[in-house]
Amino acid sequence: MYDVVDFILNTQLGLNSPDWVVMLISHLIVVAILFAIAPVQVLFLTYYERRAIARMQDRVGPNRVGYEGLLQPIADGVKMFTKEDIVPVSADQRVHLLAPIVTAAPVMYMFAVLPWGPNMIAVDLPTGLLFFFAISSISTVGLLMAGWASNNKFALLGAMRAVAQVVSYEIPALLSLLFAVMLTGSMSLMAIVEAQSGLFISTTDVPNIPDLGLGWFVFTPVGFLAFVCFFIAALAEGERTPFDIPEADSEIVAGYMTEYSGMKFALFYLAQYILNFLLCAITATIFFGGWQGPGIAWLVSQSLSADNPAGNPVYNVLAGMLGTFYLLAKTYAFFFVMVALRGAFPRLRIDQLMNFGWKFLIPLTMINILSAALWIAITRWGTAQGFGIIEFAGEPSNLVRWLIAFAVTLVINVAAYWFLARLNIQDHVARQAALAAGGLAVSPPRSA
Amino acid sequence: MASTSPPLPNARPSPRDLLREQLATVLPHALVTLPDDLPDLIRTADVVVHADALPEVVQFVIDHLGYGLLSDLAAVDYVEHGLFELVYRFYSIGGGGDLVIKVRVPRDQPDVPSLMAILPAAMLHEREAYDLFGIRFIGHPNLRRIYMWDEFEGFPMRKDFPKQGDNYIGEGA
Amino acid sequence: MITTDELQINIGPQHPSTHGVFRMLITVDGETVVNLEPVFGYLHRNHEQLAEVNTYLQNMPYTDRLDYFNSMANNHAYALAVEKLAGIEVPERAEYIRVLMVELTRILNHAGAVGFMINDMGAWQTPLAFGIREREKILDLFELVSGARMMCNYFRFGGVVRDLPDDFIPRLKKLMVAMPAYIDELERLLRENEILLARSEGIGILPREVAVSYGVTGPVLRGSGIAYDIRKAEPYSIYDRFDFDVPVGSVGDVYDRFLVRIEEMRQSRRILEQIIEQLPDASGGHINPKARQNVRPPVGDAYARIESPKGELGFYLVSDGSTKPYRYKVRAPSFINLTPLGDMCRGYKVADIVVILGSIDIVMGEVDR
Amino acid sequence: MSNDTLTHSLTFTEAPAALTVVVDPTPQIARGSAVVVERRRPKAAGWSLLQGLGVVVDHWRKSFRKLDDTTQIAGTFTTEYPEERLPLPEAYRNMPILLFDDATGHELCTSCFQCQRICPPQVIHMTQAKDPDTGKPVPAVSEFIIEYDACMSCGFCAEVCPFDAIKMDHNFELSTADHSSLTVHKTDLLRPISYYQSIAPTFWAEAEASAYKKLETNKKRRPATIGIAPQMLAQLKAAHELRDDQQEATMPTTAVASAPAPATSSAAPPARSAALAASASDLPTDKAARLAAIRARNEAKAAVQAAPATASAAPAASDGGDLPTDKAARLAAIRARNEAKKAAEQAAAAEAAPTLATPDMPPTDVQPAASEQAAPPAPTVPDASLDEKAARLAAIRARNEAKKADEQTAAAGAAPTLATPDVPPTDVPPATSEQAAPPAPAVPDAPLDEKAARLAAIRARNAAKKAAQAEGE
Amino acid sequence: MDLVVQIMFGVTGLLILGAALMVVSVRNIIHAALWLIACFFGIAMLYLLLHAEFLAIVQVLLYIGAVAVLVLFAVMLTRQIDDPDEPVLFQRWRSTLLIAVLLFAAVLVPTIYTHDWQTFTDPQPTFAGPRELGFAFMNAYLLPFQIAAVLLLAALVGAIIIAMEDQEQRRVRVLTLAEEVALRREREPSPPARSAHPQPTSSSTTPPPVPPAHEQAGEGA
Repeated sequence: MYDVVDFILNTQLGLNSPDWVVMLISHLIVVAILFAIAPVQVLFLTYYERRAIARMQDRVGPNRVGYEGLLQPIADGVKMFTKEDIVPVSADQRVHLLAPIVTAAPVMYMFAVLPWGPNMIAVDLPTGLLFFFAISSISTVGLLMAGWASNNKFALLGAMRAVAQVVSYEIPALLSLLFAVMLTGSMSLMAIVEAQSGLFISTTDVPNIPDLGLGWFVFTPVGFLAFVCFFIAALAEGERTPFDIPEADSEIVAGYMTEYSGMKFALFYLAQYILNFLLCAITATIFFGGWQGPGIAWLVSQSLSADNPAGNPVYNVLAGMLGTFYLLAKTYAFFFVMVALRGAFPRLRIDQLMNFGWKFLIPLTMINILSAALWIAITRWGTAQGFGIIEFAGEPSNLVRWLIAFAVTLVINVAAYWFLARLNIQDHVARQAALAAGGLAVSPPRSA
Repeated sequence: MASTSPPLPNARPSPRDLLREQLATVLPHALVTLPDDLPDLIRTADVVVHADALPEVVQFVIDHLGYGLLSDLAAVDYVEHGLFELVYRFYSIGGGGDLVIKVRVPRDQPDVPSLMAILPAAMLHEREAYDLFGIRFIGHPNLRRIYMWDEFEGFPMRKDFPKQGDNYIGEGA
Repeated sequence: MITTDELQINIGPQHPSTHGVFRMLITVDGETVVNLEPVFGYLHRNHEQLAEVNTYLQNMPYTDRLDYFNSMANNHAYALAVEKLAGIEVPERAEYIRVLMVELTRILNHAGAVGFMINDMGAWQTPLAFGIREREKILDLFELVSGARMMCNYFRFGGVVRDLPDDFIPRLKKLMVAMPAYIDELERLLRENEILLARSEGIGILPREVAVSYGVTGPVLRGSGIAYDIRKAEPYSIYDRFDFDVPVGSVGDVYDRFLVRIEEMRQSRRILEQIIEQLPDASGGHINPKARQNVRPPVGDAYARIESPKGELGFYLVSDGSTKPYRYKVRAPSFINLTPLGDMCRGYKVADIVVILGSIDIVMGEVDR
Repeated sequence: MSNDTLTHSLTFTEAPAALTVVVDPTPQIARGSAVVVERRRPKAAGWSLLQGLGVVVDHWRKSFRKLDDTTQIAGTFTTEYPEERLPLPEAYRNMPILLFDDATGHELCTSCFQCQRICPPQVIHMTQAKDPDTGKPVPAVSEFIIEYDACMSCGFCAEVCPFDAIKMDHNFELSTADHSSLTVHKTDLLRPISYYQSIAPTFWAEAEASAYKKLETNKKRRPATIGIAPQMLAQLKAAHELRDDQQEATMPTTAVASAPAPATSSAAPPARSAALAASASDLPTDKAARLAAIRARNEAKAAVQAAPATASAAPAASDGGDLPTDKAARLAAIRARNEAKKAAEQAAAAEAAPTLATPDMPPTDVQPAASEQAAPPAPTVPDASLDEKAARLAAIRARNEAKKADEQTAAAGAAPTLATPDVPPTDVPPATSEQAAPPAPAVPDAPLDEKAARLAAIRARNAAKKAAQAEGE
Repeated sequence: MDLVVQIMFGVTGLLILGAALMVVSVRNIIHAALWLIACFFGIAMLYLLLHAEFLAIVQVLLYIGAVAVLVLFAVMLTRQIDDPDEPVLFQRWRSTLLIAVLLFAAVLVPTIYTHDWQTFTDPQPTFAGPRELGFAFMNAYLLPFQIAAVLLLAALVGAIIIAMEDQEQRRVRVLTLAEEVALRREREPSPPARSAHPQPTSSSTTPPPVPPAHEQAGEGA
């Protein structure tokens, strides 16, 4: 955006504006676009989910408001706005009011570091990935505030569950993303996306691979396992089925949202959907190349930039559009998976969720970090870095190194998955054997 | 659980006769002999036992006749004859017809020993009979109203309960 | 050191998963249920006393409203009771039609029960939607014969209201094609699902030894491993003419009840197949005995019971020789199956109790009467 | 054990021999066995989850086809209600309605109190009509109230009614903000027989003969205007005014308000029947039959065009506002037809179509004598006039024409196939021609001659259809 | 540019001070915890002003996302959250204040005197990036880092010990129905009075009424 604004203001119009004016204008434009479009299309996400899940259940879904019900989210919004705002008498009024704000505001910040296309990012923070999750952790405070301020047992229970769940699953989420930081050596989301050019093999590993924007991390065993782990953790963070325990309507009514109505409720709802959208987007960004895709590289090479002052700004716009399209397409595909999961599965119990997180997911992500380290060692390092094992048979080409790394990490990850799954299933098998044997479901009390 | 075993029930004497016969030998004091000149409505061919002996009889029925499924407990208010009749209906898991034990208690003092000590199945049945008929089950751990609210006065299924008007609603209403 | 307090929580009477206005007063220690007391009566309408001021026939539509999922089964039990009391014979074809309707009812009830149970586990409506889809097809058939989808009021003493319309059997045959596909798909979706296993295995166990003493019947009892099915144990109507198996569980937990229900749908379909095969023509007698509007049974009492989809549904009638029952008592399976609820939930988590309740499959119309 | 009264303790070791009869409590199962359900384990970790996901996604994929095939389990089965409606089965019961005879307006109810007695929630209330002169009760009802708000739609009233006077309506869109409007009085309960016939043709066909017979007996016991549907009374009055000034003849407002509900539901059958008649008439190769059919169709079309849109949209309402003379004409026509039928039966005509025979249908071979026989009952209608006679004449003439065509068809030895590809057999209600009748003549301000012409057209069409059917057979 | 930074610093400082004051002065301890979060947030902003983005983000992630949430969590579980009878300041607050001020001064005064107030150096952008922090932890500050780690471990162990229930006092967890039946089966393998029954599957093994939900450990043995 900076380049384009600079081009228009200084080159085309010849205003000779100072640097900071260009920066301010470009930032303002980006922020305006983000805040105008992002919530609206997140609003559309609710419609998307309802239609998709209806289709999965042989229904039609909302199709009355507007063409095929496209205006349904607007109608919902109007309904929310016009609803009475009820605050329980015994609620803590100020905290009750603040809670939805504290929940919803941070998720909007998360858009700041999301790369939409080549050079299309509001702020390319060097610590973007960390920022993303740090900011999202503020939302949990909002949930706690909501649960506590409502002065309702269900709300408090829901808030407790939400916080316990989000805090627990932040660990596997961050651990599974660590591999990308290790592989790219940067926490900037832009750098992570740019590292995923190539064709099934990232150009960072094998530089002479043709760049079709398909060198996604998910094609490596490390990336794939991390993707699976991260997506599961993201489901828990976004409170999606089968981890929608904090708002398990069949148990605790609506969790921390029980005592909210009207626009405050809508804010929670909006925050949740924005978070879900962003989690899908970050999944797409880190594992599926974000805006990377066929054609981007060529468009970028034709476009105007500091390196290529002869480029045509039209290509900037085209590259941006295509990149945004790729990102959104991937994001919506992941959201579809989320919806399908919601359609298919019951939810876990809170203790089962914790067991799964701590006993299965975290060990798995830890092993994955080991795999990632091995990957780097095998593909990049040599005797110079003190890791000469790979060079025992001379100077292997990058491709051979990549293949070896692929095989090694594949074996490690599959073994890890198999081992951990087996551990968990053994538990299950023992339980079932006990059940079948005599009906004594659980071991007798410990003290007896 | 083979499919080949023949159906049992029809070959045997009816459960009612069996029970009467057995009770006559084992628990003769439990049986009530009804006079012959009872009005039609309360004349019955089923086994009627003394309220006091009910737990014994039920224990016997469960242990020695195999009728362990307490299916139903119906209270009937024979207001003109001044008595409540409790119809305990047992079934055998082995199949076959019902085994009915009837207990008759005077309307003015409807006390019956609870079966909760023997069969947890009696819990809701007895609470229901208490709530709607006011039959007191001695020994029931939680004999409270089940359908009507706790402040309700009177027992709505009794025949002499007013069918109209709202003055029977307790203070809580 | 750190001590925890017990907390009392009301689940219900207005709660998404209490299947109506039902309240469970639970005492929890942390998330573990220490005690649970069911509280009823929010839907009580003194059905039994209402019946005492109505004639025998007038009570028929009220039985629809007991377990509004299975109005046909309720009709059947009541008709059987009155027929037993008054000594009324039922023509052959009417018997077949009755059994046909009740078995359809069983399928639709179990489709709904399984769906609602999975819903209570937190599935977002999908198994339920699939069940409701099949249920709709069956309800269409009910509407075709009786004129109403849920409150069928189809049975009469000594027969049914009217004969099957011409397009009933073809439509039923179509449905018979869809049914196994539906059941297979449901199994594919859920039977081995690890989340479902985690939520249902070993949860809410009602051990075999004590199941009978709690007086439970129906799928709950069979899930505990006791093959007690009134259709087999004391065959009524014409159930002794059909081949079908009685599915039983081995452990008695929620999962077993779920499996038993699924298998019962298959067995009901088997019965339906046999009915279609054997259905006699209309020559066996007039199936709508209009003349029996004013039944006046002799003095006496009668109890008739059927294997309703939820368990043993019985009607105890005492006649004083008039056109109105002197005493009318419903032995409601939903109600009696709640007897062990408190004990079954003890020791499990709060999230489990809604599942256990769902696995019992209650309808408040029947519980509160 | 808590009861202290228990004094006797059991010692079973001394039990007599009889006690060995212990029932074996293992469940006995005949014709089948107890099967223990299999508790499966997942084959591999996560595999069953993917399988479940596959089921759901498969449904999503298949949901883009719209289905109503009940053998399928995947697809969109949704009927989008206000626009699309499921066909209601004949047996469908919603709220009770009362029937009256289309032609004369006589109510079928005789106030026998059967329904009031059987009604479980006791929402039916009626008052028996009294002869104003003698004060004696007559077999008619002066007021009839059903509390729709408390009615439980059990259908007992319709079931017990010995006169087929009370039937269950199919209209289920009863929601209203006005609670008091759900206490429905006789005027609003009354529907013409033709309406019920349109919603439940076979049911009515079963009941028709006895119902008309009983109605005839009852009519004799009713004095003058008692037991005539109020909307018909209003019509009669309106007809008198009309005769004075035809231009100002408008539909009585009461009648409009009386029966608005069934309008939409009964609007369909006539159009459909016309189409059916048309399509059926396309089949025969015989030119005469086709000509007659085309002519009839054209006439019918003209009649429909003549009808104002509003009136044709609300046939039931306009039924109420029917012109008496027209009624009379129709009545005459019906009478004539009935007579003709009798005659036909006596004649034992070979061409009568037995498979589709319903009491409504004029037999294919109407003897010329039959129409003459039809004349005598006509004078019983009080308001018979010249116009009406003309109409009747036209009707008879049209029918005769059609009959000729029919005879020609028969002579030609039509193809005996039953195949009518355009018309599924179940879709052809036997009484379509009758259904077609009410809306067309219902136009209030159409001149009488036009009425007559239209009536003739309808008759012609019916006859043409008959011919087509006869030929089909 | 400097002016903007100064203004922002002032605002942030006010926020931090105000929030800190509220933490110690509000009655409702939940509110106190929420003010604490505001205070943490202000400190994160200070880091940002110093171009220490990484530190700022870590501050948010750890102090707000984890520490403060845990504090809130713990506080919410306590029984008395808002007691109007309790005075905000306890009785010897003057002496306490004095000690606090003295301690604060003991830290602040030497800092003020040793600091070179004349030079304002714009910190490098990589002043506290992840790489620098990592090197610092692993080189210069290795010992403090390790000590802190051991301290945290000790805290962890302590928390587990506190959370563990006393073995003697511990309530046996509630028995489920199945466990209860199994236990009963163990205790009385074959009921003697009912040995006449051939089938173990019979309904004759009806249990005594349901025992109380809680069984003490002593009873269980």
